[in-house]
Amino acid sequence: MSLEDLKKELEEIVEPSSVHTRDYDRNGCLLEIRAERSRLLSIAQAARDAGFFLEFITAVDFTEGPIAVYQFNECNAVSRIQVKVQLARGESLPSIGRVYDAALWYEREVFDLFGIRFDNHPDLRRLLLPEDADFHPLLKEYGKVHAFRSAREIYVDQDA
Amino acid sequence: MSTRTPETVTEHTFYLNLGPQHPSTHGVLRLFVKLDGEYVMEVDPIIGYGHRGHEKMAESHFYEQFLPNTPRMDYLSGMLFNHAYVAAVEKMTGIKPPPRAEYIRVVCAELNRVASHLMWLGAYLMDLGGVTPFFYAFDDRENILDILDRVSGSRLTYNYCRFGGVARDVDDTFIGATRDFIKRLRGRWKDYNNLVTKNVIFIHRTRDVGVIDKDIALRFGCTGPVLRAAGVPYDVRRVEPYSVYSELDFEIPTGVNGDALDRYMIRLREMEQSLRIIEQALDRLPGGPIRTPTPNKVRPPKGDYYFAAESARGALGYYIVSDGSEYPYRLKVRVPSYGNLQTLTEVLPGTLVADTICILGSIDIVVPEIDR
Amino acid sequence: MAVKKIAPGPRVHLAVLEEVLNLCRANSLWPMTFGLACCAIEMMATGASRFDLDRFGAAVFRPSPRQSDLMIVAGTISKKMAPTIVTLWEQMPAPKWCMAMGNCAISGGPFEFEGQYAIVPGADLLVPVDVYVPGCPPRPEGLIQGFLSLEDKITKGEKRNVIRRFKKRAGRNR
Amino acid sequence: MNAAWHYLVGTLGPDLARIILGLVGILVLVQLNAVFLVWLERKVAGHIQARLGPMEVGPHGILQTIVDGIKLVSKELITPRHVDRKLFVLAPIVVFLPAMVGLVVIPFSRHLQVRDLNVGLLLIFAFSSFNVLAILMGGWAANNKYSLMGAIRSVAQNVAYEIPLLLTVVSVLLWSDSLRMSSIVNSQAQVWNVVWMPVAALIFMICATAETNRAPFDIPEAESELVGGFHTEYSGMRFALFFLAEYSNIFIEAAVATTLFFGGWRGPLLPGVVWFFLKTYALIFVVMWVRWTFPRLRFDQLMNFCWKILIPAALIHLVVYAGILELVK
Repeated sequence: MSLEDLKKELEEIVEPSSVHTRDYDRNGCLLEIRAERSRLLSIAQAARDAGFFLEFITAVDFTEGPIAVYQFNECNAVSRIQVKVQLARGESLPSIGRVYDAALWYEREVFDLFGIRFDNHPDLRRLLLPEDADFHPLLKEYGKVHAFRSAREIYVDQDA
Repeated sequence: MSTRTPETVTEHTFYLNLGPQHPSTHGVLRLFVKLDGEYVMEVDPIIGYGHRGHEKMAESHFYEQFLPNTPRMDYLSGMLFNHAYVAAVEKMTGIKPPPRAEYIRVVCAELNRVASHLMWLGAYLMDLGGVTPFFYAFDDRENILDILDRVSGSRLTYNYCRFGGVARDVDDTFIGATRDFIKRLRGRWKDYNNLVTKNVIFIHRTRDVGVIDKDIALRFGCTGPVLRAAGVPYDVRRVEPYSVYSELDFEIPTGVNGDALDRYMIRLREMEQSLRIIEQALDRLPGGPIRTPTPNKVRPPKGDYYFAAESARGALGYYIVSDGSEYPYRLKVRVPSYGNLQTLTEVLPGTLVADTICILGSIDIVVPEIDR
Repeated sequence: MAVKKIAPGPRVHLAVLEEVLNLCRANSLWPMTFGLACCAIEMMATGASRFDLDRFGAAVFRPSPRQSDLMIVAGTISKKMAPTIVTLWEQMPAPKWCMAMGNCAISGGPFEFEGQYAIVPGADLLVPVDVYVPGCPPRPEGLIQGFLSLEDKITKGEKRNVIRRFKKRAGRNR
Repeated sequence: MNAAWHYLVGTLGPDLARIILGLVGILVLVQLNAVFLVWLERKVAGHIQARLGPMEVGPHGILQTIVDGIKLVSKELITPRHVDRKLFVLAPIVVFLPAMVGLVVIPFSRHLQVRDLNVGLLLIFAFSSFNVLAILMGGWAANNKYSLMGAIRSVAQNVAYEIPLLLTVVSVLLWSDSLRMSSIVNSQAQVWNVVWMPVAALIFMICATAETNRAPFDIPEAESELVGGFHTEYSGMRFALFFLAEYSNIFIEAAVATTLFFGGWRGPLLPGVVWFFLKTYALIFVVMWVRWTFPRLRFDQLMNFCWKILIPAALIHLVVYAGILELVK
């Protein structure tokens, strides 16, 4: 199942306009998908069937709300896909722990550092910080950071 | 999966903390293990004891100021992390380092990979109870540390790469010492094989122990020797060649059934491949400058970038979101041991306590790398 | 936490006996295997063949705190790890010393920045530290010098550390 | 020396004098031997691992063990609150006693033997099983999960390895027809037992290593798995007693092996005592050499190795050897 087949399959799940091909030399990934949070589980299932593995899940905090970034890759060829989900402040995400076991810890870490809750995650507790910590450090309001921008300022070329 | 449903406790199971301070948890990892006698029923690795907040630090420091952090994440393959970070920023900003710098970086990175594997060999044998190989492995590793110390100034946390090249040039004594070291280490394979590989107790302790097959590796996102032991030849240097790896030829050793013995054999063969890479790189070392002039504060254009590299433990990646200023907006490090450690929750139930330590040692984790 | 009944100090204080005991304590410091981060690798390298700690009788790395009399805090102390360090310190039997190895254990080192939420800046906030070994990570020679200065501290002065200067080699122990 | 001996015999009578001198001799021997063995082990380990071992404390670190001992004496004895106090305090004492008693019957030379009992060998093995009892007491009393696991492992291991040990000893007794140690040594006048029974000697050495919890059988105090094994909770002099008992047990096992298989104090030129100590320390060196080269066996492999390989081998050896003896006698 090479990248093209997966791309066609993803275009059925998510409307084609939000699937952008990115130039590998500049951005390091071939395909970028701006998905809705409801589509996430089906995208993960499609990637899993195509034999991709989950590289990481993380989030980036913006003024409108965090963007969750999922990245999948294949073992035998360069075919890196990034899935970005724009969340409102305090919105939760469906957990893809059923599809990828690796997601369990990544989601716990994102919850720990960003405060994004994952519903029907079997064991959502803090991963890195001590259990009794009451703050989410990687949010931009916490501590001293250089800048707190909106997503549109950074993702200039696509419609954010 | 590590579900924590409190079911009725049968009388002979008890919880044991292979706690943060344990001789063979390679740092401060805590395995919360539920034991039935000697057999492990369920394991819940609790991490975070080595968390130092690297990613939060990146958001309030320049790109240059984050350089010393990179080797302190995985201090056993510090040069590899340093090289990957610098290559990532160079790709973002479009700076082209001179070919001599690229070759020097590859030589130092591969030397550091051999040092990391030697350190693993010593620590792993100590976990299995054999103390002497630790001292021989460290003896060889000290030679590498001398070579890298001569050129980068530090033994473990190398801050040697700069954006656009390397900090100091390499002289003949460095090249001579590296060639002598390669000859010496090649002579030592015989000792290691006699002492460890042909040791019947070692074979019995590691064959068919902690089998991680393709499916588990795919589900948990394992990379590096753990994945290659399952038979998948995935090595970022071969699949996505960066720096000058495309011009060097080397094989990717893979295993068959993914047990601890395969992971051991793979790491030995990988050391041999690294020596081959170093030799080729030294033969082709071009002259010329070692650094292209770069502005004091690098300002990569807006957008997000991902750069993948191969560290001693697997596929390492830097995901950097830049807002055009000299501070990274967000810097996420994709760390190989993260996925490798998670397989414990799947592989450990049903094994003996002695096997738990053996499997934990064979997947070769470094705790501050996982906790970042 | 098991509150330990602190026995009153020795009623009889024999200077000579105390000196002999200190001399023996200085020359057989058993450290506890307790590495947190990068400095742990340098501690192992000090125990390995080239910079052999065993020459000073100090390379018996005891795994359990009950049998060790020197705690080397080698690496970054995260807030999650702090209570464990204090428990380990209390589990160690009486004449015990602590060596803060590396900048992280001395003052938070390279990870001390404004807005740092995860680490304890310095081991002396948790346990009484006797010797500070600076470096990031300190070289094995630095750690051995830390050991020697701790030995001199235990025997209260270089001249009284008689055993180790058994051999009068010129130009040593300046 | 002679005058002092006669004065002692005069006042106390020959038998009592011999006992007192013997016991004093044993106490001195056990202490000196333990001190020497600990130093030897650290030096042998050092040189095997391409380093020097203790060097600073005295020439070549000879005083190192004495310094360690004095330091341990002056350490605080922690008795944690949740511990079973009586057993916790008793365990180190009980572990050290059998180490002394075993030396009573060992013939160091023709007439240098404290008491030549006619059940000498039986006494040694009877008391050497005390060791297991003490480890179990220590591990159980410490109320610590690691020491409990260490103690249970050591019971299973010692019980398992006692059987092949005794089976090989029986085949020696067939030749010497008596448990008396001196008669065993006399029976090897012409040829040492090891020449006759190399397999028995090998099995005996393996089981002796397992009996004294030495690597590759050091499962009870497996440092990399069970933190400190059964002596995790012990500090100060109590830990030192466990430490010294281990080395005394090694000395006894090696001494018994020399008497049974290597002809005790028999040797061509040198006096008996020198030969005896030479052979014993050679065996101890082999045990140390084995310790620093092999990784540790897993617990179930250890058990399978004993029950499925050693015991059948010892039994077969006994039957075969009894047959040969029948033809020879």
